[in-house]
Amino acid sequence: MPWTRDEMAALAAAELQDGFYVNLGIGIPTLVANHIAPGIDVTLQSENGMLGLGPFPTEAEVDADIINAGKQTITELDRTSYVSSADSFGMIRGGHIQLSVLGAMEVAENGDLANWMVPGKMVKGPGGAMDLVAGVQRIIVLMDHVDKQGAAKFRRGCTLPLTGANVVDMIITNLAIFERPDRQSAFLLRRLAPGVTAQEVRDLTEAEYEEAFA
Amino acid sequence: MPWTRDEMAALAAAELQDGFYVNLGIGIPTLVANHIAPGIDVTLQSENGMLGLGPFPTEAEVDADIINAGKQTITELDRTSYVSSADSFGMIRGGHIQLSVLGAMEVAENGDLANWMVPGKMVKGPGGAMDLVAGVQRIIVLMDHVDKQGAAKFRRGCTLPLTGANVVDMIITNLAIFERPDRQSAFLLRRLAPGVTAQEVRDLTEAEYEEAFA
Amino acid sequence: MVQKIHPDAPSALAGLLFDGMTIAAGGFGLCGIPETLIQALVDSGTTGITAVSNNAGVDDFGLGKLLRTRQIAKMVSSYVGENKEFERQYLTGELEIEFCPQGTLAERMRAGGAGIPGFYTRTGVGTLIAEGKETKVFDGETFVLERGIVADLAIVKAWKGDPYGNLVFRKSARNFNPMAATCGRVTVAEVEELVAPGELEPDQIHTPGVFVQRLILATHNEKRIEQRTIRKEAQ
Amino acid sequence: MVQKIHPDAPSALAGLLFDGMTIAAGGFGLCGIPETLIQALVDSGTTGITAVSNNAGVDDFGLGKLLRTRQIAKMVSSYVGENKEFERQYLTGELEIEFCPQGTLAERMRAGGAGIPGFYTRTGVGTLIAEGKETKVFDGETFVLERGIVADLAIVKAWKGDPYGNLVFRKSARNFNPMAATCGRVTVAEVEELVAPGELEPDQIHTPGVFVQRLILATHNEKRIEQRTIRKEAQ
Repeated sequence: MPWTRDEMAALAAAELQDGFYVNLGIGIPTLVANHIAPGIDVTLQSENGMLGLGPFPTEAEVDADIINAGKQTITELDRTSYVSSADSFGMIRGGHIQLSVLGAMEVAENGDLANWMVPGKMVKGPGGAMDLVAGVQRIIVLMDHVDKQGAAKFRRGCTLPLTGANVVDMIITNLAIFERPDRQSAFLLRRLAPGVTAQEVRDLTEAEYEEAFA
Repeated sequence: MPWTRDEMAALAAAELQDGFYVNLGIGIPTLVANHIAPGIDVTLQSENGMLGLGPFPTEAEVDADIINAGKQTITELDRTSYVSSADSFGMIRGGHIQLSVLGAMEVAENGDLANWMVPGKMVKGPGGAMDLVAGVQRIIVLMDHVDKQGAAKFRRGCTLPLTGANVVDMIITNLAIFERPDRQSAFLLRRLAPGVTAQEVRDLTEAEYEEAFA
Repeated sequence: MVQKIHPDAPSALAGLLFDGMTIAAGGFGLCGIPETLIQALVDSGTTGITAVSNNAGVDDFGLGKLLRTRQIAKMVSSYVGENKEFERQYLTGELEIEFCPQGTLAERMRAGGAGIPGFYTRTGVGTLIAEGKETKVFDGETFVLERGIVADLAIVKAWKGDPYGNLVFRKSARNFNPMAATCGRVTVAEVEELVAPGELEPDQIHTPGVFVQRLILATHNEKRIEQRTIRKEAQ
Repeated sequence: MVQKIHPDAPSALAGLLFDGMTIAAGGFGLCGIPETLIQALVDSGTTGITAVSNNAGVDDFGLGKLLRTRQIAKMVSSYVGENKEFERQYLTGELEIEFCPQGTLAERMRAGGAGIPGFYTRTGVGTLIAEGKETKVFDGETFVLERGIVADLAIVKAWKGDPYGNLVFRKSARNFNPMAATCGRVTVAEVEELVAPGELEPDQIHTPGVFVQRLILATHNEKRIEQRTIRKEAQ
């Protein structure tokens, strides 16, 4: 049985370590915040210029001047600080953020990531994704294993324009977890969703990888 | 009769316009602040990261955390702001400061300035002078017309290592004022100190210049 | 003392506008955008504008207003997703767009304001964004050269401002405003609150007055929210 | 939560020091220098240090203390005028110096901290400072390429700090401290005052805690004044 979105988010949350500064992308990655283990203290960063994101506000707490990078209203914590967007991306580009969790359209076996444009469709722009994958120490991708047409999203090479070249460290899909020890290495299949077989994953994956279950 | 240091400072002060942001170098240039005309509101900048310098403190006002670029204790005004040194030089390099008044060992007829090192002597470093001459909109040099050995300081070319190439707009010495309309033009002799003749200035100057009295 | 405070937005923009000009604007999404000055730009009729702004507003708010009137010829932005009129003009070729990664855009505006004509970044290397741009290897790694941006005019929104042009921003409404303020040849600020000289703490001024040539009291402070996300009281 | 506050300077530096390391330090002249951490570096005996610092202190104060004990092999500075021991070591060739214009040094530290390996500046073009460095022409004008600096360790002095490592600086003691804090692979801060979580206003934090791995309460706060300039009361 494939993992649900919440289970995928929980698997990503298990990668968080105490004291980490973390940037969560829009969509499923935002769910990661709901699954952080007790005793693990993590500071969430939002690239528009907020460090230390609190939960969504109550109706009474809504403040139009407190939003995250998804333009959602949000709240402060006792650790919160605001900076300019230039200083915020200084944190990101400078390698001061330990982990980012992002969605993807495609990931290639060499770690290339595509998640910002589909030729022929209206292009909305890269936003901060290119900066995040270029600067953050470790990049985890959360995505469905196949697209809506059933095509593999973990591929030999990306067919879509890249967001970053050789930037992905870990892939969590609804079927499996792939990981590599460093960016010179190939991806390893580390874990299968309950009831999913290694052969099923092989059949639904275009990328080359090795099996090395954790 | 040559101008005194205070008269030279007053001549430089006459170049200040209402609303200017100004950086004054160490030494005679600091005297410029004492000669600003009534009705001319000028904001002094200090490159260590202070905008809006007040006067020296009284004994009771001394605060070790409020110093100018000459490391002198100073006071705040109601307009004062502090920034990091990176942001302070952003103002300077970015051309946001209208005028800087600096001392010089030598100025060349092409606008080159030398004021930071003498080969064979202990070199203390350029400090912020290279940034100031490279970034501030207009550079006025205050210097004696000749050095202690009687040699001309306004020269065909600088003999000392440069602080900046083609950066000086106006030279105020104890004998004369030279100015040029832009950095493609030659310097013009604009004014003589009382009792000083054009021939005397010509004799004590190595640089080529034209006479065009104001 | 030079009077920086103007009575209204048209007066603050008087003499600064011309067709084909480049305007940098602060704001992220609809947060921290100079609503009053944008309306004045609409009213001015200035056309052929190159707008340097992280986003393009929505159809009837923010820079979307200037798109609707076709006053903008080109956008330099990182993300323009929320705007149907934008999409239409872009697809018909009426509007030019230069996409720039968000952090690169922020840094380009800061660089322009700080006299840095170019800098190298890892962001975008190996992607379409780096195509046609120079690259350089530092310590075995490839970086792309990005250019500083200087705009003819910058418009920013601040929380508080004093007569010297010192500005303080509020929370995440700070975003691109400080960099926009530095990269304008002339910068006009609108503030929610004008305060007396000396009321702003010198250690807490985000944008020193040297960067702000004119300022007004903002009269448009709608502060529209794009994604109103709420949690239940009990949680 | 990771405990950033350490009981004293030796504990805060434990495990971070090695001979031949690069250390970036905040401060301008003797203003805003991390006095407590400098003393702990003296006590540590670490040698062969490359010190990135705008100035070199005076003979018996600031980085001058580390020069006296010959723990510094190289200085990257803009101005080193006030130090006789420095002069002696420099003239005998015991000490290496890399001069860097003050604004370029500040920007190099900021760039290193912000993941920018190089940037172009007009500063120093046509002078000894640009010799051996690449230049590039932008819009008809020549600029020199300067490199970002990343240090093994950064030591900074702040006014207030909280347990998350958020820092606030005081007046012109801010100077190089914010950039130093960003350019250290590890950054240790000493603060005059430790405050409780939430006491620092989120809009007024100069250095967010992400940049500060360890902090201590400063025990050395002499704040020596280099040029005590006074005006008459009556003036």
